[in-house]
Amino acid sequence: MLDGLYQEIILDHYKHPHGRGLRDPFTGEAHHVNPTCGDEITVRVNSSSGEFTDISYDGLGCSISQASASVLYELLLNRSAADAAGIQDAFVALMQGRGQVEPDEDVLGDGIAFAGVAKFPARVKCALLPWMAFKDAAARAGIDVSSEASEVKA
Amino acid sequence: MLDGLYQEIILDHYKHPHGRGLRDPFTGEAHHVNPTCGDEITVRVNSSSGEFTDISYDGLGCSISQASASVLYELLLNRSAADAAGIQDAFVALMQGRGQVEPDEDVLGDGIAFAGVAKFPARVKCALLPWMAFKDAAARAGIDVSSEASEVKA
Amino acid sequence: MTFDVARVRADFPILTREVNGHPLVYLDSANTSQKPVQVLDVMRVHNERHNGNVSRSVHTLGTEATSAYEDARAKIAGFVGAATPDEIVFTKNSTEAINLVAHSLGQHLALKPGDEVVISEMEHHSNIVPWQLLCERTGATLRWFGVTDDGRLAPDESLINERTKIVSVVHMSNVLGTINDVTGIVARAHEVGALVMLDCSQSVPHLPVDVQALGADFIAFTGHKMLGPTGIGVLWGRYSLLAEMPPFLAGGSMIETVTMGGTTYAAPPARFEAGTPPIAEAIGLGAAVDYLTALGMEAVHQHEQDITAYALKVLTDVPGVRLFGPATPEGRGGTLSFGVDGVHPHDVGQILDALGVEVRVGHHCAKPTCARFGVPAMTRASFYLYTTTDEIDALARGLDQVKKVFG
Amino acid sequence: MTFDVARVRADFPILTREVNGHPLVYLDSANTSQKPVQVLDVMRVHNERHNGNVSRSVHTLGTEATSAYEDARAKIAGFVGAATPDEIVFTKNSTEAINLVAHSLGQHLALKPGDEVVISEMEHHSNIVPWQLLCERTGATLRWFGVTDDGRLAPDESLINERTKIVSVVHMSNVLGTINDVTGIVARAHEVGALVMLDCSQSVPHLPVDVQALGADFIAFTGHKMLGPTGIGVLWGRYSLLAEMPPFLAGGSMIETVTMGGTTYAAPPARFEAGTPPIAEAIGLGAAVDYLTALGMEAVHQHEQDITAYALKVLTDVPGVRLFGPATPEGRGGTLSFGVDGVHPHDVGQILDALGVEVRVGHHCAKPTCARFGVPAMTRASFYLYTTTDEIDALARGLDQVKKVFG
Ligand SMILES: Cc1ncc(COP(=O)(O)O)c(C=O)c1O
Ligand SMILES: Cc1ncc(COP(=O)(O)O)c(C=O)c1O
Repeated sequence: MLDGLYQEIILDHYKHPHGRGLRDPFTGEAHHVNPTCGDEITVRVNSSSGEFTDISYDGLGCSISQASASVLYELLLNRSAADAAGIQDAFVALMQGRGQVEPDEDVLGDGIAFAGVAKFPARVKCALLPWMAFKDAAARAGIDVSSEASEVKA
Repeated sequence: MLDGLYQEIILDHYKHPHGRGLRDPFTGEAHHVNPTCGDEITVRVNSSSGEFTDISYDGLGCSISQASASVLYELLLNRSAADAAGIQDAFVALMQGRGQVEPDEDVLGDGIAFAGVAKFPARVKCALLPWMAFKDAAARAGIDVSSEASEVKA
Repeated sequence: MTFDVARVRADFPILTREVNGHPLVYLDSANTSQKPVQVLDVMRVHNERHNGNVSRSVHTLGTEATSAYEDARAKIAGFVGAATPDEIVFTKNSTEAINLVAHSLGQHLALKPGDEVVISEMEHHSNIVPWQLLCERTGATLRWFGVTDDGRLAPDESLINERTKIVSVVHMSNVLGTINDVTGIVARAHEVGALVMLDCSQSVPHLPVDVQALGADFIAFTGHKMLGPTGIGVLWGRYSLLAEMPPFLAGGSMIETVTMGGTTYAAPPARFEAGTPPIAEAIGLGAAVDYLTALGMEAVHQHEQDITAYALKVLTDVPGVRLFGPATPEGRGGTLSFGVDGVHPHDVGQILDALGVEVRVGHHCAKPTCARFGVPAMTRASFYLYTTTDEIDALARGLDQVKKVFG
Repeated sequence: MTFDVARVRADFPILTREVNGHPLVYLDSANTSQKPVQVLDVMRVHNERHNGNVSRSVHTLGTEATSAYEDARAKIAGFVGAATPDEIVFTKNSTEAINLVAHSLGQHLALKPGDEVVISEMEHHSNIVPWQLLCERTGATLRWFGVTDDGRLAPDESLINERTKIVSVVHMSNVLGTINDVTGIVARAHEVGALVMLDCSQSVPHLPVDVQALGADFIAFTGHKMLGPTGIGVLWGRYSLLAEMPPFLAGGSMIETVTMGGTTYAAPPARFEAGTPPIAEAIGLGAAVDYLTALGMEAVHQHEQDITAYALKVLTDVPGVRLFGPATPEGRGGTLSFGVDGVHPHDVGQILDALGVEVRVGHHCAKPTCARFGVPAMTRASFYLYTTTDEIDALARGLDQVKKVFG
């Protein structure tokens, strides 16, 4: 049953994270905590003309949250706000789908490996931690990637 | 089973209370409340040369508490502090005895009718209400009828 | 669909019991209700198969317990029409829920001398003393609605005014049975910018209650009066208000992060649920809500209205019985308080108990209500979904006996 | 007499369960314990035969419920050596008990700027945040004992001084397993006129605790960690102190008399038990205490010492495992926290759960303790009277698996 959770792709991202480490310059930053387990993450975004030209992060966390941050970096770097919002929405929908949502590889790339996480309610928060911090960091950079905004733009 | 509780003697004292009504002069007064049922009693004692020359009372309460006050008046009027303490002790012991204590009619007079009350835990407080107020009123008149005092004096 | 009281009664094991050699006639549900086997079974299965602490573990037992606990929250949210389950805070009883608001909202509003808190003369002590203490702490003034001779809130135009910050009144009186139409009070309070709490301890168990329709800002109710276990109560509050309020009880599970130097707090409802909550009890209350929902609260209420109409008629016919509260079933629930001429309620209750009829006697934790009617105590018969007209007849027979003993 | 763990296990229905296809290995008793059938049966019988509200009725059900509730109080008083049952206040959990003291004692002592409250760096959040809030309310200063590298309270001569008003420390740490010898702290506190509270949430379930021997003024503990139900906790306090303290939660049953203008309060313990208490839960806790007493707390403790010694040895032998807290069974209980090199506790816990081994991961509601050891989270295995050496072996095998997955 653990195979669904600890996919090879997830363990790879965990052991070899992409884009990890906080970098300058940045236009928005957010620090999020998972109160139940103590995991923390800081996400920074740098943006110019509505695109995320850099996304950097650092934190303490489990394989799921760390791999999720690495995948986020891969998926959202150099994307427009509207694209990012769409991907963010798809990832959140996947995580909150209790295992009933079929992920679209075209949208989510390596993120589809997280489909199994949705079956572990206690771990969904881990996977979402970097995404929630990213959304806040983007907002502080003046870019709205919340789903209402994306609906308007889409 | 109610016969044990509502003895003829108790109903008689309830319907025709002895010594009821607050009287002057008095040397000590106390007001007691039973917090669970709202019953209240005020007891006054008048004392001279260590004897209770009057005991008067008024209050709102059930048959048990009212009859108990009437019996108290009968038993303790014109008694010395030591005598009163002994009777008070005997009455309290009877009430707290869960129906296991054999009452002594020579000491308790009509008070023996309360033996049945001891089997109704919720009603023991009713029977004791006037006695506790009397003890406080006596204390305020400078007369100690608590059992420690009576032990010393006995 | 007619309400099948016999089928309902079969779910309550205690109703087969005898008391003092007579079949149990339980007329004290306003004090605490009995529990159906469906509630007891759910709790038992939880404790025997799924017990773990909530919100703290990734393990299977902890996850199962957390899901069951949160499912109960969602059920209760649905039962009272909350906007989201996050508006439901589990407490240990109504009393804690009211104290929580008195402390936390009192602090949030920074109450001070000159401010006013409004309650009424028909409140349970649990909706009086927390506000008296709040006023003591802050210097605010406590004011209250009076009660009319027929047991209704006495209108008072100027009572709620621009100084009023909090209004907290009972939705259904536990003594008089009165169901207060709170529309006017809520509207007036909101007009002057005051917040409204309703003590729904007696209404949520007995009638359909919808927080959106009520329009209040907070309501409190308690599990043991609505077929649930002891040890569990509920505060419902508007999320936007809860989100602004400081914590009350502090400790595990209500924090975001803790250092020795300072602490930040979790979002509601967690912010107000310090320590290990009454887990099995919340789950039991969820099962109670399922039970009530399956019967339908309209049907439950209608049954009680029928019983109340019958009881009002029967008791009015007993000579020497004086009823307190509304004399007809309109705007009242199935809680009837009365006096028997010349007999103290304690004695009434004792003789009824000897006949297996369980009523409450005393001040019902509402001394000011008793004082309003000039008595230190009352006898109260209160009904629920399992009450039958036969039981009302047994009460009437018991009262005849009372008058015989004290005649 | 040897401790018959197999016989004990037969009393716990949940221990026959499987988790993820493996027999349940429950190593999370410091979080919440499992409940023997004896406790569940007593509660069930109460709810099915004797349910009534306490202290409020003269009827038979109410009298039976009141007796059972008060008997439970007396049992618990006996269990911890209280001078009288009136020293036992029922709360909903340890957390409420500590908050009660922080509010009521804080008000009674009229804490002010310049006064100090002393806690430690190994406290559960429930013994940190209430004191932080008390200091915020009053301007008093919070100070604390540090923790040594081997998980003991760091001596600090000047910490308790003439400014100290309250000292509140944990008797047994829920993270490090340390059992604090509090003799010196109690003596020093009393010397300077300060009062002492002990958080006994982890000690009362696992070792003989006698309040007279401890010498403290207040202790708190919680039912669900000692074979009892959720929803019930205990505050023990010296009667003379309780009698002087103002109420905390206010409402029904804690009053002497109420008018709209003001209220007087009942004597302890009623003064501190506002509203309908967790009745069935108190009765269940009484049954838990009976169960523990029948086995003997010395025997329970000895069994756990044996298991702990075994587990310390086994875990020390697993490469890459780092233990936090005392390394030998002396002065520690059966709660072992550890880290696995390179693997986050969440992942450790998840893989163990897949093998049926239930451990807790995270900060254990003790973030400062984790911070002290430089980690955001730990994995914790905690034992109780039903734990076997086989279960320790299952844990060790699980850790091998963890290292395989993350190797
Ligand atoms: C040391 C310690 N103190 C306090 C608590 C709080 O207990 P509860 O959650 O039952 O209030 C716990 C357990 O969670 C604990 O381990
Ligand atoms: C109207 C009302 N408010 C508050 C309460 C308090 O409820 P609890 O004792 O469960 O806290 C009660 C019942 O006792 C009640 O009838």
